Amino acid sequence: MSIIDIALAAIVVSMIIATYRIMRGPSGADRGSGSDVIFFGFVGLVAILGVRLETALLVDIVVVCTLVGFLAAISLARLTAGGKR
Amino acid sequence: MNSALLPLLVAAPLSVAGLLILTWLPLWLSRTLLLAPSAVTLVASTALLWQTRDGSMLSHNVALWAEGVSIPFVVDTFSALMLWTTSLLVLVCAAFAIAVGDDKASYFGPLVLVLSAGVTGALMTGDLFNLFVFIEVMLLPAYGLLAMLGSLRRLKSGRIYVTLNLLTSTIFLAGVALVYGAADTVNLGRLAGAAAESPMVATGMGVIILALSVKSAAVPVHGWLARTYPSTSPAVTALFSGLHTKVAIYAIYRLYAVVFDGDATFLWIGVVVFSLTMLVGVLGAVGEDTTRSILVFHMISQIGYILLGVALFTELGLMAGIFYLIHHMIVKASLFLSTGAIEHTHGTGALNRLGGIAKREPLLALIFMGAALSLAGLPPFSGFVAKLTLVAGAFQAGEWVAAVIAVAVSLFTLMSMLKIWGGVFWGKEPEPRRPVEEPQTEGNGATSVLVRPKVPTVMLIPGVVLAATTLSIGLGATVLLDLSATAAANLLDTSTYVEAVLG
Amino acid sequence: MISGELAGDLLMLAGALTFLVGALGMLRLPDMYSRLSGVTVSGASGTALILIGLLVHQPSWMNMLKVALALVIQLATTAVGGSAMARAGYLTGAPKADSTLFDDLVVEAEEDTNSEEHPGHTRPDNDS
Amino acid sequence: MTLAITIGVLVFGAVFLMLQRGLVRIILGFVMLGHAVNLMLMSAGGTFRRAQPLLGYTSADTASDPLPQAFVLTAIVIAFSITIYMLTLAATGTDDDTEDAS
Amino acid sequence: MVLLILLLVLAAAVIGTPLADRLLGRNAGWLLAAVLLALAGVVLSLAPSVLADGRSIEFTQPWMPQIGVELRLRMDGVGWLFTLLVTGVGALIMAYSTRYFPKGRRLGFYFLMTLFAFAMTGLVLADDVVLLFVFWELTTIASFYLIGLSGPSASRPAIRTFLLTAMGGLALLTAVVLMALRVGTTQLSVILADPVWSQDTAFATTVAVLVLLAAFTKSAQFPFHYWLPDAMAASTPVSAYLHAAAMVKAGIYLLMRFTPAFSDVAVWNAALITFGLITAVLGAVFALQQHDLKKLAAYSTVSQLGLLVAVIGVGTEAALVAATVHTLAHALFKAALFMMVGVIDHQVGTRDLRELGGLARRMPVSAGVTVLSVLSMAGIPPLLGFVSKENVFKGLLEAPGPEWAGALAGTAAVVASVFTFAYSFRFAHGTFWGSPRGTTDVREARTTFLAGPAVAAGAGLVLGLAVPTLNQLAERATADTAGGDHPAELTLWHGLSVDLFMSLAAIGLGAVLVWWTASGERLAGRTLFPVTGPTVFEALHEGVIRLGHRVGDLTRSDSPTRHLVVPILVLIALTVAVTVTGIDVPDHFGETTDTVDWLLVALAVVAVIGAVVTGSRMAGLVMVGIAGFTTALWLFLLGAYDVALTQLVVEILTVVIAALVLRRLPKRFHKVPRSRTVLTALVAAAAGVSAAMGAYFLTGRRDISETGQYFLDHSVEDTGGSNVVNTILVDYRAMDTLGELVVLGVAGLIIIAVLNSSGLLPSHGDRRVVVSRNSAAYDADDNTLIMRAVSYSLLPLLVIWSVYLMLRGHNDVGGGFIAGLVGGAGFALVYLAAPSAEVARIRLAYPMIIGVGILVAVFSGLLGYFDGSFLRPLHTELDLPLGDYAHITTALVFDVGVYLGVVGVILTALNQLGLDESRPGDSTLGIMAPTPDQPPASTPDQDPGNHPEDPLDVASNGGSR
Amino acid sequence: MTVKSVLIWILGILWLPVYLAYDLLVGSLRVGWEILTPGSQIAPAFVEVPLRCRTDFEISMMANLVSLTPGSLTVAARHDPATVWVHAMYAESHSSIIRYVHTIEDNLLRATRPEGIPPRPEDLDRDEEGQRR
Ligand code: NA
Ligand code: NA
Repeated sequence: MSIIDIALAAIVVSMIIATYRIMRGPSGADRGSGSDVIFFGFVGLVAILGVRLETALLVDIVVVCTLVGFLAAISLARLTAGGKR
Repeated sequence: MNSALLPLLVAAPLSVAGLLILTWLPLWLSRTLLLAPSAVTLVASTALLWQTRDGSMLSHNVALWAEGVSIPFVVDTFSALMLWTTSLLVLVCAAFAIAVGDDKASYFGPLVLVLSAGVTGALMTGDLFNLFVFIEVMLLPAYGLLAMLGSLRRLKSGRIYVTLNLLTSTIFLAGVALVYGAADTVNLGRLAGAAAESPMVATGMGVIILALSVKSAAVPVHGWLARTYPSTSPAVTALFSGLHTKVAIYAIYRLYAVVFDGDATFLWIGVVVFSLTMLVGVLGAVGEDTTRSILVFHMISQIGYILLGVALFTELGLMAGIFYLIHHMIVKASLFLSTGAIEHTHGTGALNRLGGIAKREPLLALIFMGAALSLAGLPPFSGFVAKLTLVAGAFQAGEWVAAVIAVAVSLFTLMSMLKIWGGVFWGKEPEPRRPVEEPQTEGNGATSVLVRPKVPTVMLIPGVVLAATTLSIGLGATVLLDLSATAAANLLDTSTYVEAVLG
Repeated sequence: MISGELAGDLLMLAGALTFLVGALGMLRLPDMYSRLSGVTVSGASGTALILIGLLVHQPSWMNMLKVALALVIQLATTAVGGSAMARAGYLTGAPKADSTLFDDLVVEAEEDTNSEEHPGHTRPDNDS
Repeated sequence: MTLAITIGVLVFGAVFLMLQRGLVRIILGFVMLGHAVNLMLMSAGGTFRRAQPLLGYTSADTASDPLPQAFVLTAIVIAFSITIYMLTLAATGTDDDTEDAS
Repeated sequence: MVLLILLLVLAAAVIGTPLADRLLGRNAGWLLAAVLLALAGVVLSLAPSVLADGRSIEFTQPWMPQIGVELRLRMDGVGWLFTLLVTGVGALIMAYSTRYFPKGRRLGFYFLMTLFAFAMTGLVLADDVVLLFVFWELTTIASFYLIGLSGPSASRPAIRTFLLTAMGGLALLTAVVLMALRVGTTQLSVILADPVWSQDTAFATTVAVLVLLAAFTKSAQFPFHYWLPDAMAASTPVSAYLHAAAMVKAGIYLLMRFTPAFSDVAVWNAALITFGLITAVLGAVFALQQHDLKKLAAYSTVSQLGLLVAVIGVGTEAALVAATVHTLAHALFKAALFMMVGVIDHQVGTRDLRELGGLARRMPVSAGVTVLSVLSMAGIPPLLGFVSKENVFKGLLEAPGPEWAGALAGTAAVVASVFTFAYSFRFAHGTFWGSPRGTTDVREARTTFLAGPAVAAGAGLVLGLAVPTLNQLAERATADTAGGDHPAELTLWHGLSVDLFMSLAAIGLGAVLVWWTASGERLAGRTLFPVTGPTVFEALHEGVIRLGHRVGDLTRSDSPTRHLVVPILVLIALTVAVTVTGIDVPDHFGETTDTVDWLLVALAVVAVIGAVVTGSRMAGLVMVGIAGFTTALWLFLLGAYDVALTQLVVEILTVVIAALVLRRLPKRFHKVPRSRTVLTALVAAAAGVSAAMGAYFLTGRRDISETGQYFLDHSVEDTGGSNVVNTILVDYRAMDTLGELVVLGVAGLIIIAVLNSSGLLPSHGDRRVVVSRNSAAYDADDNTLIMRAVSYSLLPLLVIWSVYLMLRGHNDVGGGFIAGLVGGAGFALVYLAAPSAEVARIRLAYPMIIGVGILVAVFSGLLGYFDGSFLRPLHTELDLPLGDYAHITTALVFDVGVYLGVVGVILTALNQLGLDESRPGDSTLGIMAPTPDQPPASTPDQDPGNHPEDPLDVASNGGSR
Repeated sequence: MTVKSVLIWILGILWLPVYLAYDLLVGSLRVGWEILTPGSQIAPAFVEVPLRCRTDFEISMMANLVSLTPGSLTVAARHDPATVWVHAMYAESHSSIIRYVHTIEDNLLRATRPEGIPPRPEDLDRDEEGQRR
């Protein structure tokens, strides 16, 4: 088990913990913040997996991932407030 | 027609659709633009029928890539027949929609045009995945049309329609995946006979055929159709009935012929399922109480008849099935449009709220009854030839039970048609619940007379066209029989088709 | 380059562990607002370390530019997303920890002219 | 093996959600089903060659099958189109409830 | 040729009726009578050739050669007789009709009567089984309308009659198909002469039963006899023609026609004789019971038809002579009788025996004509009916089978005749003699009115007296049916024979019955059977409808789930079937699993469990998002970068749009019972296993596909692009991509269209803001400041990034779709950050962007025709400064179209769904729709695209439609 | 603007990321310690902090910097007068939080204002009243 694998596992565990929070709530904002962790986790996963697979063009994908996370965070916050801006 | 021009039949309606989205045009012009592409397709497909009548084919590798790599567009007698009929129906149904004002709904024109482009593409393509795409092109506008026009139930129906179709499209796609996984290709020419040789391909194709069966509303996956079609507007129902399930049926015929090479191993399943479809559909129709719901259940029943043709997979059976298919598309649309004219004029299709219309609308009654008798398979209409050949085909193939069911079901078909006839055209006119038209005031305006609405002549024209078509197909059956026979021959021996796809 | 790769790996590991610590905050911290601080640990510190590790693995000027871009977006996401979520929670009455000392955002009852339309902190947002 | 398991798991979730009450859950089910089928298309192309089919980076002998990838790309966009339309339907009428109150 | 002319003249008459009716009104009947009379003359002129010389006239014209069906006509003796009946009696009735109806136009009646005459003539002349069937059904259809012409009260009887006779028609169709397939031709005369009937008893029996079913329904044999009295709702001319002389004889014709084939089939003989005689007796008894003259005549017809059927069933030469002559006799006296019923009804205003009596003095001619027909019916010499009845007795005595069969048959016939005598007496006596009842203000009918019945009745007398003239006909008809050369010896008197005594017995006992029942009065109105035909029919009909309703109930659900589960179950069944069958699959090709994969499996499991378990909509959405991201990672691992990126962006846009929708819905999902959850989980598990098995066993077991390798090897050379996936999308399979673009664009359009027609839900109360408006956290303008600043700085970045992705897509990760999605994401960002929906509303005509996108894509496809095909990319090398060059291809133009389409749709979704509350002027369906069943969008006087109920429409559609 | 102030400004721009990294590190360690060790020293509060920021960009940057630091979080913001409401996990007192935020603000304004930064309000207070609180 390499260093990278441990890192991967750590992130996946983090995501599972976040899942617990999303499921548990209790408030919508809790679910939202849990989701943020999930999305950040994906950014991390893509980065680490890319290194592990030694793939090119990785950074491009990471950039898109971060963008995507931003959108998700904002729209879930909006949803939490019932659409209130 | 030059085969390189085949893609234009798809491109033309799409570009007109784009134009209609883009610009605001005077009503007459946008209506003309709505009708023009299908008129062009009608003319083109007549030419194609002429070119392919001897069993030859037109094919074109779109974008001219290598064979097996390009998406092939192929037209043989069968697809030309379908092109002809579908474009006629689009033309007629769109005309009806214009007559009743449906075309003023948001984006009606572009949606219908895209729908017709999808149908055209699906009928011509020789590539499984491209078929999936064109089916989606055909479905997306349908999702909207179903949910934006019609009765109060249209939203609920819209939900059923979209989910069910999405499920089956997804299943179709899964089938494409399995076929590609097993057979290396999604090109129909390369897939020829693959399912007959490889059980893996057969399984994948089985999934695809299953999806197409759901889309064509075979029993037991028919409920969605009965539940959704009656709640949109009559013009849309007519359009859908002529296009959607029929493209699925066409695909079943084509795929079973080409990829299974008519493998007899699985035919019994079809015979059983489609016989049940005939029976369940017609019983459902008998039990319904509004014009359109009766007609919609019939459709299911008739789909059983049509598909029985491919399940027989004999020369006579295939010919009968194809003949039945064309006949059914025309007659069914005619019925939807003639009852639709009543629905639009009287505001309801409920049998117990209508009556005595034959006396006031003799022409309408004539159109309806012509189509209704045709549907029930009575001479001298096209339905008779269709039923006769199919029953003969079933007996010839030794499928006694299916043949007897086919015969018996037509009695129930007649029964439910008479239910409409007795409820809508004969019988007493119900008392109007509210003034149905502005009261005629005379002199001092003290007396007001309730005037029953009259179906505007313009709403009758589409039905007349189609009823005349079914009568002429019945009387001059030989032309369509010839074409069906050619189409059937091409399905029985697919070598020409395969050559065309790969050529 | 071997040491570079090792450095990258270690940076990534550090990032991942930091990420894990922040995520554990989701379990350990008492209210939504505190937990959002945990999220920041993961989203900002953890992810930043991983991204830097990535750059160390695949060093190039172009990548540096892109990683910088990714970092900026990531940090903005963490910050803006955290703020937005905190405010959304506040607006909908997400429960505050019992130990909360004071709240400058609460307006006095007499100032609250629209109290009938928007009844203050009466509806805890508890939908589970 | 792993891909097949993922597909199975996703289909389980998809079908479970599709058979629930309420259009939103059904839609979510469909989104998952779409993922499963897309993965199945990828699986059909084979998973033993996993290099990107970008010939600037990979040789044509090791790159993965690009055709299923093109299929999946198309399928994703089509599924997305239908999904947003279904979401629209969920926000019309009275509620997204798909069943009569029981 | 003469046969074709016969039919063509009739067809011309059919087509000409509208004109005749317009010009002559009810007097059009004279013209039609003349035509029919002329045709009858033609038929008579054929007598020497057909009857004397024993020739058959034939005619053939191709019709549907593909299935061997031709227009074959043939006239032999039987055909001659029936053609004569149809045209002759038809002429009389047409003439009669001119005075039966009040003045005015009678288009429907004349049209249908002529059509019927045409159909009936075609039926008896057809020498092709398919043609025969066509005409058979045409008579049914004409009958249906003719009955229905009588108004609302006739509609049920018409429908009942139609359905019953149509059922027989279907039996005939089946028989036709079986015969044609077995014998290999549809030519009737060839089929009848085929040896198969004697060789294959089972086949012969099957077809015989089918044919007799058809004949029984058409000729009103027990237990189908009831339709005939039921059909008396029709007007009298119709009854006289269809229900006495012609249509009901179609069954008799059919039986006679098929006698050559089935005369040796035991079931055929037995069924015909048994059911015929039962019908004869029952009909006669019922006839005696009637008060209504027309019903009496109808039951009498039933009874007489029974005798005919029975005697045909005997099948001997003598029997068939009897059948031939009795057919003629019955047509004459019954048509006359029906017409007289009409005369009486017309002149007196009633046809109820209880209100009639003593009319002989006022209507002497009518009385005379009636008596002539009644005597023939009762079998009194010297009328034709006497001769024919006696021949029937004689024929029946020859019934095949055991010794007693003939005696029994004869006795039954005598019993029927006893009742026949009695009701005949009742008819004439009750009307014209006895005590005068009801109105006394009755006058004799006009001569023109009486001409028809008088001729028919008179013919019965003349032919009775000159009965030997019919010998030739009888001989020829017998030769056509029973075969052989049987000399017919028709005469009024042929000595003291058994049949004479039977006749005498019938008359004598009949007189006794008259006396005993007070000429039927005592029997009239009594219920002999617990049920009547129509009630049984209606009960069955109702039963079928109820069954149908049940069948409909199986799928009568608005819940998508009920419909979705079925295909899933079928798919599971398919898996089970394939598994049970077991198919051989090759081993997996290469290494298919990487250890990292398991990580993704774990994530998928977590996401799925979460999505399945949670009751919170938001959590559900996020869980599905996780599944989507896991999928993206999978794609990433499998080397599908383009796809992974697309998946990522699509996933997030799905979440964004779903969030816009979810806020309009309750926080929690709807609850379902636990039992359902368990069931659902089982189905889902089965489906999951099926899918996994499919993926495991059926994929990944071959090398890279030939096609796939082709793309890898040729894409650079073919298209100049090194991003192979992109070259497939925009070059090789651009047709797919065009379709995909259209799908996406249409999704945008239908979102607008549906919302225009149905409105959008307002935000749901579940998510109400609970903080005071005065709180610093409340104000939107201030608090969106942070987001705004960030979004506005990210937007240009995203736009540049997206254009970069598009431009490089042909060679590197990117392409129109991804680029469009990224650009769209940028707009989404700005949209979400805006302080209010009004500010956020993106002031671009987004549906127009969709339209432009589609047009650009199609246009770039059309450019391909310069190189020979639609969507063929054109290439050029563009010289750039510094010695560089750029490879320009129209595929890029195509990608621009794609880009525009994608952006347009995302803008559409955001703007349509993102409004803070439901749009002003929007309303939920219930308020908007004026009345149920009326399509709201089809109000005729509405401008296109301008929906008055939606003032925001123009804006929300981006100013166009 | 003098050369010196421009130099200070450029230094400020360069310093900001370093300061951010430092703040991030410290905050992360503090929150991480809180998470990983049993017991709780959390004393949260919502604090209103008046700002010297003028532009939307400055306010937004400010709010984001606060949020980025683990342990503090911007819950609400106001444009005029520029104010942020901060949720702080360790709020010993009102003023400590305000001072903490103002320190961040100093570092931000050094990067955004070539002309130099205005004094903190609490320092202004001292100047006016002549004594330290
Ligand atoms: Na997707
Ligand atoms: Na923070």
